[in-house]
Amino acid sequence: MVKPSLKVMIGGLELKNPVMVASGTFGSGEEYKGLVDLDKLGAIVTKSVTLKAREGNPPPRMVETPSGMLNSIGIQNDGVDAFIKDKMPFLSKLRTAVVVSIAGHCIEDYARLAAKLDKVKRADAIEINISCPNVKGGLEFSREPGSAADVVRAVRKATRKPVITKLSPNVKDISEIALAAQEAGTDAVSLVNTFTGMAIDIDSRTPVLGNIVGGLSGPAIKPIALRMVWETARRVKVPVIGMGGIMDCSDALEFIIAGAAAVQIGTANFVDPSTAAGIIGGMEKYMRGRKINDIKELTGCLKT
Amino acid sequence: MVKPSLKVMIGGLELKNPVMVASGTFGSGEEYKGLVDLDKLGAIVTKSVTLKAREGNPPPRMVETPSGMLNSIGIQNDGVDAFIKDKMPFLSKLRTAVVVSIAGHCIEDYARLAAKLDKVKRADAIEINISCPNVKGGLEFSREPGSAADVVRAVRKATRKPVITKLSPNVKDISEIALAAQEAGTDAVSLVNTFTGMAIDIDSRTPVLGNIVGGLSGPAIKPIALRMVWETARRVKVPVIGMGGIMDCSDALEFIIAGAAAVQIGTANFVDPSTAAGIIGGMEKYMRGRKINDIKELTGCLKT
Amino acid sequence: MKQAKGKVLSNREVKPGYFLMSVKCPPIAKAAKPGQFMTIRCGNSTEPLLRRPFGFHRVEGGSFRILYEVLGKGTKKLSSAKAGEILDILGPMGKGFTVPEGKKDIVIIAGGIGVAPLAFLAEELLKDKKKDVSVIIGAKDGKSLLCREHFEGLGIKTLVATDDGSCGKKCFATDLLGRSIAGKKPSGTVVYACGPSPMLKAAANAAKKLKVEAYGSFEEYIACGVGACLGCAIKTKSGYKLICKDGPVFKLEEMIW
Amino acid sequence: MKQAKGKVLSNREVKPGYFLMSVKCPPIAKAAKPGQFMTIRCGNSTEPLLRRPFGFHRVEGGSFRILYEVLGKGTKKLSSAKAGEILDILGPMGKGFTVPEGKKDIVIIAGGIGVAPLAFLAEELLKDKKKDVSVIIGAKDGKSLLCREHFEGLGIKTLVATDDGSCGKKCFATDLLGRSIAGKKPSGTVVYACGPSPMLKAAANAAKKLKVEAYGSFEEYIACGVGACLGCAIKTKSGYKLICKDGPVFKLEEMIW
Ligand SMILES: Cc1cc2nc3c(=O)[nH]c(=O)nc-3n(C[C@H](O)[C@H](O)[C@H](O)COP(=O)(O)OP(=O)(O)OC[C@H]3O[C@@H](n4cnc5c(N)ncnc54)[C@H](O)[C@@H]3O)c2cc1C
Ligand SMILES: Cc1cc2nc3c(=O)[nH]c(=O)nc-3n(C[C@H](O)[C@H](O)[C@H](O)COP(=O)(O)OP(=O)(O)OC[C@H]3O[C@@H](n4cnc5c(N)ncnc54)[C@H](O)[C@@H]3O)c2cc1C
Ligand SMILES: Cc1cc2nc3c(=O)[nH]c(=O)nc-3n(C[C@H](O)[C@H](O)[C@H](O)COP(=O)(O)O)c2cc1C
Ligand SMILES: Cc1cc2nc3c(=O)[nH]c(=O)nc-3n(C[C@H](O)[C@H](O)[C@H](O)COP(=O)(O)O)c2cc1C
Ligand code: FES
Ligand code: FES
Repeated sequence: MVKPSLKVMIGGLELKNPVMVASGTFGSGEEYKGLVDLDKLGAIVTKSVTLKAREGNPPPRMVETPSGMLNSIGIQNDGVDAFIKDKMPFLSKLRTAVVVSIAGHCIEDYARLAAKLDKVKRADAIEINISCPNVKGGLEFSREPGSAADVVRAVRKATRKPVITKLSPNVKDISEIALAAQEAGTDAVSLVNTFTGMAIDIDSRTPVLGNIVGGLSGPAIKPIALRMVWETARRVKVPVIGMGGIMDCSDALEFIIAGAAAVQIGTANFVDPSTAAGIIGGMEKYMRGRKINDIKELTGCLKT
Repeated sequence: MVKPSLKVMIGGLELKNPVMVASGTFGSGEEYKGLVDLDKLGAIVTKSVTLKAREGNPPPRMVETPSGMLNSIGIQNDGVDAFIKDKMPFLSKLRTAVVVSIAGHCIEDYARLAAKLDKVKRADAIEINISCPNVKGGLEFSREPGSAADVVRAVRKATRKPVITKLSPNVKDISEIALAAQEAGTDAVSLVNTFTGMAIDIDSRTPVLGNIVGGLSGPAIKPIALRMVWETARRVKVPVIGMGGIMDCSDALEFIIAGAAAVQIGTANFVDPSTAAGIIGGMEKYMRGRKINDIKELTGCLKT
Repeated sequence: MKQAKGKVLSNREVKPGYFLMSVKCPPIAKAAKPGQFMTIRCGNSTEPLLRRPFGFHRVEGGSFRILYEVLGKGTKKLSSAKAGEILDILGPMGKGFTVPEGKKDIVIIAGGIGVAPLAFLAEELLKDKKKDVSVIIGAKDGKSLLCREHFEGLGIKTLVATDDGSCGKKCFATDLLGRSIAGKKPSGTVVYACGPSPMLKAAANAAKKLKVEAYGSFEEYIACGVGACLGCAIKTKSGYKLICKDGPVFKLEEMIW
Repeated sequence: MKQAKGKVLSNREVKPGYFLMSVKCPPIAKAAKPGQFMTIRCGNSTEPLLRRPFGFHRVEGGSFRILYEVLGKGTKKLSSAKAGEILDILGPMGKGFTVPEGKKDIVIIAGGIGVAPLAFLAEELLKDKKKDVSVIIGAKDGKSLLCREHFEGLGIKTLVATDDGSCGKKCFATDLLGRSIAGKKPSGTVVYACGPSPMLKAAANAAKKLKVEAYGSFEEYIACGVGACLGCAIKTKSGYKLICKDGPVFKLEEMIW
């Protein structure tokens, strides 16, 4: 039997397989050098960068919850210029797609970030993290179709690179935001970012996280994330990249069958850095066992 | 030391302690007779009833997920008249508050349900389950402040009994819906109902649940539910009843410290029917250990 | 029904992937009837979250045994329980098997782990000397065939069917029903079956053709086990029924497949 | 740093609530330096989800030992691991203890389970015959005092402090620092501390007063352990630092409490 094809297209970007590692969970790739064969990955999405350096939120920044974890890192990063100077040289040598995640506090920020990265050869695509509070207004850009579309339009104007818009699940109807992003010109949508949650220490009666609230990720959220991917994939034409609690190949296939063209692995990288590699192998095995030659046949094949 | 007081008021309804069992997870109480000392509970919220009998959704109706479960029961019930005739006699003999949960498909339904229950002596309060699709329009009443308020207003007009409005977490800002319910005259809000989720069988490539999607409950959702209770309690004046993944006393206290006046126990009843009793005992112990005489001192005492 | 602590007396692998656990738990053991079940909390974390249902395999005084297949996280956890460990048990639940008036000849059909509750049923039926009990056991292969010696030790005529023919006949257990009831009066015969859903369906068809009354024990995910959550519904000709309250045993001709 | 399978050689309770586990895992054991740590996946379900961090307590050839306190679900699961079991281990991580130039006198202060990584440190330091190593161990009470015999067996002068005075002095370990360095030159002395956060703070204050250089090993929740998630940040005078990459050992005077 021929080797099944795992290739997928995300906008103009070809991935050798649909298994990407998610922003914020894989640093800039270099941290996992030696532990993970980086060239085997479908893509690396780097930790979100902002225009200026950010020191991040006060600790504690993480706490484990039942089958999940809360984090409130606060997009700690050295700023986009330092990123391009310090991190891109390593990333540029990889034989895997490099997706750079950007985050801002106003539309201008996003536009300038995209313009800077547009000139960076091996920034193969840009993922827009719109789950950031808008300094003008307070609410996250991701919460309303209008503000989400504004960000996408600004980025779209600033770059010709494939643009992926990453959606927040803290909304009434995520597929509406996805549609707005599609109309504003995104090449793909990725979902979900983390759910806002909290934990309280009953002895001190204080929040466990220094930032009070944090983002919930991990297997706990998988059923909700999967439903959101299914709802979104039925409504949009652009490729959907699914994530949220994927721990193994079976989880990844659920997202693909629900309609995802590709998946991202987040929290599972912490649990076992070999997760992504295991999923890629598992997908091939699943396809061989069922005589499926092309992973694209699986996307959205859910029988309802 | 004096025995700490666990009494709380929900609208005009006094509960001997703040630990209620949640709608849909405790039938009409009788199912747990002999297993649980029902008179010890703060209140029993009965399975949602509708005007007419409903046969419920096709099986499978449940599946376990990481630290949670999905259900798609579909509000199977024999209709409100049968409920009053068959279930209320047993409930009426209990020395615990009986909260009857109602669900409808149009505003009219809710008003008529409330009017019928208004005449039932031991229906001590009414909980409005607004997480049902509106036949006119499709979207759940709980998803928009306007439609939620419409339901509350109709129920408020139809009864003088304490009214609790139960909110869905599948919204952008749950505290906004709570505010709308408060303005429409609810005596309290309870949150959260389940998160819509799904699971897929990768062998058959079909949804695991007969209804495709179901509601996620259990410890997996606790961090999100807790955050929503905290956000809501800071904005509304009416008492907030917190729930979502409470498994033990420590979980229950987190909700109370976050701002809940009372809590409801749902999925945990399945895991261990003695959960509610254990929580009541645990609360007393916690209060004694810290010389807190009244549980009301704990509500919303989170230091941020 | 009671919630009680049970003490593990022993727990060992009897066939690859199949465990037999003996538990001392008088309040529940003493009340158990064949076909009823219990739920056990497997571990005390949130994974697995829900209790797991098991049939009573054998009951002696204040103890019972469960025979179980290690399938997923719950049964895996259970398989590591050591003698002396305390389990949280809820039961007995459900209605169990009832023997209709005037039935003398009884045929028990077991598929795979479905044999578990049928051993208890057979033992109870044998107490009535007027009854004639025979058994058909089906399994994937000889290695995973369960309880044959047990039934034979009780003096019960036992037929065996395996998928690969490595033991007994190479066919499905239900294919042997005709042979098993040959010479018996259909109206005086009743069939009890437990096994995977396709086997129950085949049993229903075979029983219908042979005109014998037949009952089967069904499975669905169980949450509350007490009829409160309505999660374990199964479709029958008279609407949805609850596995945990109305079942797990149903008349096969009542079911919608 | 490597991800490797380790084989449990032994795992037993050495004091109530404290376990000592010996693991064979050459790729990680051979690379380990005192003060570094590893993360272990405790079980393979989603509860607990994240790996748990442990220091190297002793290292011999291709094996290491961890000394751990059973606190919650991860350590509880670990405590049930039997000899022969295979663990998924990632390490060694972090920077560990460094001995500054010109320091001859070394005082090790351990609080509770904080003693775990200090035993390895002491053994390594003793290899340099010119160094003078002394130890102060603090514990809740005599029953939970760890490693005293081990340090004394190495010929190290060991002072003991317990909260209840049931063993050694009734005081905090850090209260004995003055006594321990009496007669030593502050500029030639270095202190290494590991224990609960209040103890590290007390050590920082004591060392400052006595004008000796001091290092401590810190804790935070660990997710990735490789510097990728930025979750293990801790506040220092030069901004946030990562426990897993920049630490877990930091100069005490650098910390913001
Ligand atoms: C009334 C009743 C009596 C039972 N008696 C016995 C018995 O005596 N011995 C025995 O070995 N088993 C018995 N079972 C089945 C047993 O409960 C399941 O095998 C067990 O719950 C699996 O748990 P797990 O955590 O190991 O597997 P999981 O990780 O939960 O699942 C493993 C696989 O089994 C499937 N599965 C799990 N539970 C069920 C279920 N309730 N119905 C259908 N499919 C399921 C899942 O879909 C999955 O494919 C009984 C079930 C019922 C409803
Ligand atoms: C670098 C490093 C080295 C360590 N070395 C050792 C060692 O050698 N021996 C040893 O026994 N322990 C060591 N620890 C601590 C150990 O990792 C925790 O005790 C363990 O993770 C607890 O896991 P659990 O699942 O049993 O407890 P949990 O259920 O996770 O928690 C139990 C309690 O411990 C607290 N807690 C858990 N983990 C941490 C943490 N990382 N930081 C602060 N508080 C925490 C929780 O808040 C909770 O109150 C080390 C920690 C770090 C960061
Ligand atoms: C520690 C941590 C940091 C994260 N940082 C970012 C980030 O900088 N930008 C972003 O878009 N998403 C970030 N995420 C979200 C993940 O990329 C992913 O959307 C989310 O965790 C859900 O997937 P998972 O359940 O597989 O982890 C972060 C998640 C975690 C756990
Ligand atoms: C099986 C099941 C059935 C439920 N049925 C109802 C219902 O009829 N009406 C309602 O308002 N909520 C219903 N719920 C939601 C619960 O009352 C509760 O809001 C939710 O499960 C979250 O709490 P938990 O995590 O403690 O279970 C149901 C939940 C479950 C698990
Ligand atoms: S399992 Fe709850 S009704 Fe049957
Ligand atoms: S644990 Fe991830 S950066 Fe330290």
